Amino acid sequence: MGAYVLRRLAYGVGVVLGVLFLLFVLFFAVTEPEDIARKALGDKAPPEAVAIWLENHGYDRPLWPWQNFQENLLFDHYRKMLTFDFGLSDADDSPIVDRIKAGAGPSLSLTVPLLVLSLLAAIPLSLLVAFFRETYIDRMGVFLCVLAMSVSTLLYIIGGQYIIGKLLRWYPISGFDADPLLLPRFLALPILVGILSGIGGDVRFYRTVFLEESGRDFVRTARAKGASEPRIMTRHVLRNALIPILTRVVLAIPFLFMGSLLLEAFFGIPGLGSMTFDAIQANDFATLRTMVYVGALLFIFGQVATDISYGFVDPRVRVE
Amino acid sequence: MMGVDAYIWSNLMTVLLIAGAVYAARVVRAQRLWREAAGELWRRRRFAIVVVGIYLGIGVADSIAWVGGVPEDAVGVLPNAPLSLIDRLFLDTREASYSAPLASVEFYGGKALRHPGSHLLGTDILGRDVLYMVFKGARVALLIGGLTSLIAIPLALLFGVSAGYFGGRIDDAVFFIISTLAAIPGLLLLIALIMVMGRGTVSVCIALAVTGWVGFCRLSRAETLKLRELDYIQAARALGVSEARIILRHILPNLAHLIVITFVLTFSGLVLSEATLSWLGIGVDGSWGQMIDGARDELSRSPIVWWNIGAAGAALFGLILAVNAVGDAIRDVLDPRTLRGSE
Amino acid sequence: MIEKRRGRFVLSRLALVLGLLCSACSNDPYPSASSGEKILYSSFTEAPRTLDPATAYTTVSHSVTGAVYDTLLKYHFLKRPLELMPGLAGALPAVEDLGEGRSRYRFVLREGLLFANDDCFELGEPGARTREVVMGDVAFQLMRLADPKVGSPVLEPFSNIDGFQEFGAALAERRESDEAFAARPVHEQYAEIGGIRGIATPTPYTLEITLHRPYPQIKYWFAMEFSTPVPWEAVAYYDGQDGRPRFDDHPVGAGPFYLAEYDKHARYVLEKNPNWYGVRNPEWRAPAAVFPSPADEDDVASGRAEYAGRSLPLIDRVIVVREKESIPRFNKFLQGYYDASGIIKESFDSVVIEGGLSDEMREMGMRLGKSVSPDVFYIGFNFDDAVLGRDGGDRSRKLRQAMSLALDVPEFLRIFNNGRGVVAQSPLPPGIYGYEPDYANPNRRVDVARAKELMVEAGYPDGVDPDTGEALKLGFDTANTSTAGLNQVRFFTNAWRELGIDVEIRPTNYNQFQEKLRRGDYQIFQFGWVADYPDPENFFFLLWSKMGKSAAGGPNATNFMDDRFDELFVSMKARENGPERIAEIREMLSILERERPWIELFHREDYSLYQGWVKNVKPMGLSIPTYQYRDLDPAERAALRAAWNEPVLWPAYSLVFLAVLVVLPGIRTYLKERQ
Amino acid sequence: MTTTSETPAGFEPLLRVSGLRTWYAIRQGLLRKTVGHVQAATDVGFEIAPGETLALVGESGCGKSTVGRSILRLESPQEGEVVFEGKDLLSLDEAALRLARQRVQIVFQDPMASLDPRMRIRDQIAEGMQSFGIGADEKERTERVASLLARVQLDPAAMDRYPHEFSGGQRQRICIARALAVEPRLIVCDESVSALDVSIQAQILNLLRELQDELGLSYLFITHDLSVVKYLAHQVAVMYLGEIVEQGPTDRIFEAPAHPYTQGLLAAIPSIDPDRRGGSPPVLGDVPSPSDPPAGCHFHTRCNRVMDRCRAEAPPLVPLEGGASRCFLSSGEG
Amino acid sequence: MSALLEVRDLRTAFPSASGLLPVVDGVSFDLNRGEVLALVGESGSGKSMSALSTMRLVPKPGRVTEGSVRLDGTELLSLPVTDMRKIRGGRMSMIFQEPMTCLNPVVRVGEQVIEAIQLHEDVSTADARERTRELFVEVGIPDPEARLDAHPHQLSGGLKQRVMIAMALSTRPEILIADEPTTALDVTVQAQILALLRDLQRNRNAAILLITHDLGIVNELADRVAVMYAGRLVEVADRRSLLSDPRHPYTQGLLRSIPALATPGEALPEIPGVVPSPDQWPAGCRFSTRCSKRIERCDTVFPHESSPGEGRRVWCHVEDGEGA
Repeated sequence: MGAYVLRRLAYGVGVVLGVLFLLFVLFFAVTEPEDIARKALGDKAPPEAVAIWLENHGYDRPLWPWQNFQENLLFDHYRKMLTFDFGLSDADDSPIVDRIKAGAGPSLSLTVPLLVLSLLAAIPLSLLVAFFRETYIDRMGVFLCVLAMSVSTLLYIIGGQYIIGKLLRWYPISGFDADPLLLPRFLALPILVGILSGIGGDVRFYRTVFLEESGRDFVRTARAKGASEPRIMTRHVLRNALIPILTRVVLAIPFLFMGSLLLEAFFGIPGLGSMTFDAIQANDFATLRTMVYVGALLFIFGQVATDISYGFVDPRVRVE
Repeated sequence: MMGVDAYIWSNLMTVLLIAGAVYAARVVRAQRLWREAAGELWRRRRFAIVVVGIYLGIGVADSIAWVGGVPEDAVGVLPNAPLSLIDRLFLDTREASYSAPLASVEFYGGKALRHPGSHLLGTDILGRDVLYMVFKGARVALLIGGLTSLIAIPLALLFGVSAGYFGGRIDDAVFFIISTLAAIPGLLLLIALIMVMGRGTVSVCIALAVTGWVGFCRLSRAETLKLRELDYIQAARALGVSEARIILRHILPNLAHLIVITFVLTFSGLVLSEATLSWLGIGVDGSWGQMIDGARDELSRSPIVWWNIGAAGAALFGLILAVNAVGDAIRDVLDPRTLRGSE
Repeated sequence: MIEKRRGRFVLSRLALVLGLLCSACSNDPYPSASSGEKILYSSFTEAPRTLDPATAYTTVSHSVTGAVYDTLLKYHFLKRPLELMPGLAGALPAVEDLGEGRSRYRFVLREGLLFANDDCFELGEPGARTREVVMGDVAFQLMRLADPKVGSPVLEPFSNIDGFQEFGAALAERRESDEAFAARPVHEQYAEIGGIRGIATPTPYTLEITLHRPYPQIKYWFAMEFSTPVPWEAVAYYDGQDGRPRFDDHPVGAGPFYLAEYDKHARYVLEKNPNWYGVRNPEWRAPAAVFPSPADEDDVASGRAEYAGRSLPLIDRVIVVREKESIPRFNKFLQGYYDASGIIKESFDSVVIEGGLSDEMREMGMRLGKSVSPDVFYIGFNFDDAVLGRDGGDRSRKLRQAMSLALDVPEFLRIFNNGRGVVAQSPLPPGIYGYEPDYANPNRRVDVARAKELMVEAGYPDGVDPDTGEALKLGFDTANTSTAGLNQVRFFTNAWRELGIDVEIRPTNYNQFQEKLRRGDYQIFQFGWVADYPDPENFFFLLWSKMGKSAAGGPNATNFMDDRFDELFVSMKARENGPERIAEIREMLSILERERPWIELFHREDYSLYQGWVKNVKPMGLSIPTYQYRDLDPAERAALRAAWNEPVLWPAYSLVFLAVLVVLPGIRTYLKERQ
Repeated sequence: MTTTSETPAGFEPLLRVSGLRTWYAIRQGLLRKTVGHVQAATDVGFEIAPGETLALVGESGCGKSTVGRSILRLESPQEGEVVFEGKDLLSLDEAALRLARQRVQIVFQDPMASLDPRMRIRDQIAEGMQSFGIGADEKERTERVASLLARVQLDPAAMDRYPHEFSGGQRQRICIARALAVEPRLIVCDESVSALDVSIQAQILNLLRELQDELGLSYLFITHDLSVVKYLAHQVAVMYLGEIVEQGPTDRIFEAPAHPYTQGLLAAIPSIDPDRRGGSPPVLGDVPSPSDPPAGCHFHTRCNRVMDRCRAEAPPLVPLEGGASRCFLSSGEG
Repeated sequence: MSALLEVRDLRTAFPSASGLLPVVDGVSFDLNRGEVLALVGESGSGKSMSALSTMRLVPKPGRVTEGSVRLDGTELLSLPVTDMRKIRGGRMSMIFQEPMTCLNPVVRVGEQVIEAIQLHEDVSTADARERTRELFVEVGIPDPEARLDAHPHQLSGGLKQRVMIAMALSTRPEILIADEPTTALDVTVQAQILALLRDLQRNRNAAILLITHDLGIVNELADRVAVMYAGRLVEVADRRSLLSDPRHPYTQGLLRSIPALATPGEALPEIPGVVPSPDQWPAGCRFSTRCSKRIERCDTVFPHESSPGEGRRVWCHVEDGEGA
């Protein structure tokens, strides 16, 4: 088990290095740091200020090790990213780490309940639909799923804000406050919208998984034992369906991360997604690069964690 | 695009695509398995197929353009501008919004954002006919889904199949590339690529292809790994069939159903992602996503301006729903389990 | 049995979630406990880049720095056009002509002013929470402006101060050569270099500024935070080390408010500064610390006159929340959660009818504020371009004139700006010296027929380029790639299409656009300029050849070069307002009329909505916050908010009902089937 | 190894396998170090004369299929020789191997998995001909396909159908036709009749026998079902955990099995003689893992005649009359 | 005395494009207490579906369309679902062909047996576990204490089948339905399992409905045999008389085509043709398309049941004629 975890981690590290190289090519080799400086400092900034800015941000060095082995951006990029020294934002010179720290809380307060509630909504619904397979509930459920999947997330957000926020006045249209009394009311609408926009795909996927699992021989065995249908669904089918569910949930982690980009930006939640959105708007490459990196790290970590947790969920996965 | 000759490229591409479609139709007709699947599909989802067909028809009609044949007194139309079939349908001498068959109000003459007036679906903030814009958007949507797939699928197949079939170093390399690309959250990668490549239809398609490539490559690799171990591949090797021929004649045809299913299902995903990109200001010109993004602010006008966003949203929704419905049916129809027969 | 327990567990979970949702069912974004304090709620869109008064140069930054830092001079709150009056200085500066274009300005500071309480003052004197403001703090800030490391964007105007540039150069040189020096706190470095030659503080309360060339506009800069007193302690203390914030994010000033809370990406809170002289010494009746007397009828009509003579500030706290999207912002304003809002164009029709408020808004007690901002939006031609620029001579001139005549700006404003805005005839907006309301630019009206004639004269009949036999092809570069932005550009290209010119829109991202500007690889572009101070010089310099983009990397992106214009500009710049200045301005405008480096589009007109409970709103145009003049009625606010925000709950009930309706028959059929 | 009585002395066997070893590495740890092997086949050797059938018998996991695939180099054996018509197949390069494969064909167990579900059967049968240049043109090949189908007792008109339109037995006939299409000398039948019903199995067995008589084919008949062996095979080799434990002429194996495992295997077949039923199971326990076979004689954990020596020492292959046995008892040393 | 399980005229069908396709088409048999009845047939004969139909476990969308299944006089097909659940795994239990897929792979095997016990009896987990351990001993699982906590993939096929048997016996059922219990196992293991089943049946005096295609297994285990072909019974007899004196041409063919019985050197007697699929079932005798003794009537009329001897039933025109 130990060796397996180690190997999995080692591969994860390899992927991280690969991601970093890709980022380097995208953000350094292809873009001009001077443009970023100009954008950050404004048109009125004198050339000296630009030069100082470039120096402060470390963009005044050559790109590749063969140009200058001691001082080059490639090694620097790797060194800084791997030590989580993300440097300063290109847009406002604030340390990116501080913003990540400040943004993680709001982001998590949105994405974690969103993930959990999505699962809590999607899994029982899909169990229900799978349980009523071949009845009109099933057919209607699938049709509603396809319907729900065919609507753009944008429309969900716009519609949610307009109908629930403006017309019905249930929740604030947007905003955020970490105060535990106020937090639920700010999060209610984005979470509702988030669940709604994802539930179609989720239910359809889980339904397929459950149907597949409920066609297996051991389900017939359980039935022959005299287990009731709900018990079969929850104890036997659900437990075996955990692997595809787990995989999807992990895949959903970066999706949450970017899904929250839309939600956070639209609903004014000052989280990581919002931060990414700001970075896009402000051409803040340093922050964007960091966010991509952090997103990738989260994903890789999640993947490694899933692979390892497979061993707990599924005894068949031989964790040598 | 290529400056002056953009419309020629578009024509060429359309002709090529139509030729490709005709060829595909012939292949389907020639092979009984495919023919039966197509028949079954038509039986199950007649309505959805017709809807997709209408969108396709609009897209094609908007892709074939030529210069000339414009009345001398047409306002606001450059004499040498290439106009597509759709443009010509909406061309009228009385106004520049080309929305003549359905409108009598002048371009900037009346108030913008009027509904319904003499425009069937009203006008937008520039006084353009919304129906016309919806029609124009069909081509963009098809282009996003189609062009992206045309870029992504062959590449994914090339990498995925060779990784799965030959294994070893090739597989390791491809798998590493896949893992690396997959590790980056898709939307962020998209944004980064577009920010670096610059805005534009082609670069959006390429960025979408790069991000969409991963899943498809992974899928074809996994499926090839499975197929490669099957007895009939072993039998073909025992029969002295060359590796290239095994891939072409045995692996690819058995991936075909996956290609079709994935193509149809990713198509809708791509069109929806473009809407998101439009909101971020890096979408494709003239897309429904841009229409929605541009019109979303109009919702707070009073009286509410709903037809603009409604039309774009409905057009998008109609296409995606139809494609999803067809995709669902295709998945059932092409299920290889039906070919496994009764044992 | 196990199943039942599980079922109960799930049910209780469900009830918990539902309960949470219901308890959260309120759209009030603020904590409910609202004391009798006067709190103003406002919003901002983009995070401020910096709060350092030496570099802050955006409206959002100024909304904080303007409240936290006070300046030697202030603008009169009610008088229009804007008029300077004494602020921290007891009087307007005395000017002394030293000959050879040199002049000396003498400012006198009030005595007994204090900075806001802050930890940083420990550095100067252990245990101190504040200290007195002296002119040395202004001098220190002026030296910071000159410091290349600070990177102030306003070096150019202050370079008129004798020895300003030399100080910066000496500083940079010394730092380069002496590492020990570079490591010392900046105020010690400045002292070591010996300060700026043209700045002297003969007493702690006097400041003498010597200009080595005429620049009467310098006084305006003393009404801006660039020249505010800054305590060296704050700069030294807030260095971003050991958990201390950076000075960028922690302003310490002598203004009416202090920054009590600051999360630049989410919200900030301004609190009344007890150390401000208006609060501490109301008996001074200092002009900038009491509410001014009414200046026009509107001040009387709107009740502002009643406030005359009251001590400032009138409110206790300002809470400003980030709101990126305009729709939610406006909707929350309509729900009463913001006290003021700009009117987004989409809601304009419902809010403003024929220049006044709609009945609905009036019923809600809203008020409307209007002001023309000192700015200009324009389309520019690149004079380095072969087709459009100076090399094309008369032909290009006619082409530019034709293109100028084709644009219907009122229509543009109607479509994109709800008709808000003043059609620009020249670069000068209303309220700026030299603006003449009657002036009509002959090449700035809409005259498509004349434009077509000019096209023929220019050698492009019907827009056809004789060289190619096809429509003349031009390119319009824009970095605003939003849908709305592209629509606006499309408006222009459609208009030019009437002339037969095929203008291609080239959307680029900001970087590519900058790159294009630097390379000179562009033909037509669109820009806007917002004035720093109310003087024509601040507009004309945008066309001064010394500011040329290709020549000097300056803001003159047209690369316009006209010797007579330059000559007039230099002379006009140095002159005090008067008939000669007007004459020079008129001649400059006539050159622009003919040469058309710009197609002037419009000057923005800001309409703002205010809740009925907000008093004393009179926008000043320049980004000068006026929180200290604002007043409000919290009780009225609380009552109206409650009335406006009753949630509509019946759809929730009907949804639940519907769900039951759908699921029940399904369960029934299933159970039947099982039997 | 040994020549059979049917084969005239001095006649070169069609296939001679000797010392064949095919092990799969088990990799573990951070650096994917090889920590052990699945010992699928160890030191396997046998001969097949022209026109003869050798049955390779054993329970699942004994390595019999690996041996079959190794002969065609569908697996990569580490050691040994597979001499077919005088050439060592294991040392051939790709091109030569391709040519050699024309003479050796394989028929698999699962008739569905061994046919491409998306190819008409005419194309599948013609594919091998095409790759070996049999048949001048399309038409000739089609004719040949038709005659092959007729030969395996299928309607030639069915050649345009797809595999899923046939029953299991018919699919197996198609597989045989496909193998026959390239005119092989040896067909490896890898559990070719195990998945079929008794009545169908009989048909296929008869077909295989007829083909052998007619075309002089040799079979390597891999199976776990001893009753089939008796009907078809001339020679039998019994495998247990990667090793051949006994080998000999079919009659001798059935009448006088020498190895305890062979004895147990025979006794375990349920009899259909109504007068003979019951009796205790002849071999107890399960087959040990091939990645960790027991020391000494691999069979000692389940053998009812186990001796101390068996646990420590691996018995050699002892020649017997017309064959060999890997047991101390056979050498009379017990 | 009436039979423990009476199946009468059972019909099970699956919907298809061309309407309901029967897979079991009018099957009747009795299973007496303490008796082993073998249901024999090739694949597609409907023997497994018949067994599943008695337990009401026909996979969707198939369903029992007609007939009656009585357990001790209680009609099972119309029993409420909750009552039927008590019978499944209680009075009747079942073991299947593929022990590797029939056990839930993520649940420890002991737990699965304990679940079966607790579903029917209100016993504590500790008691159920103890009983499971005893059952494991009884079915011959070595080291039962450790095996209780094993996951299915850690057990060999033979052990898994033993666990399945333990699970099926855990509630002391009156009827055990064994659907091809040894098909997936090796010969040596098959012999062990057959011996085990035989011992258990003797010790517990349970009735077994054995589904198999292998006449050897029939001989090893069964008391009576019912031969099925294409959804119908063709012959029912006691073991000895069926094996030594088969009456129906299909049974005869089946016996003859066993290679072990063949004379070496001679062609194996085969049944020509293939089992017809349900949509191609002939109107008359189902076997008529492959029968060597076919007469004209066979094509159109399905033969009646005839009783050529005590406890024997044959459905064949030719046999009927001969017997008459």
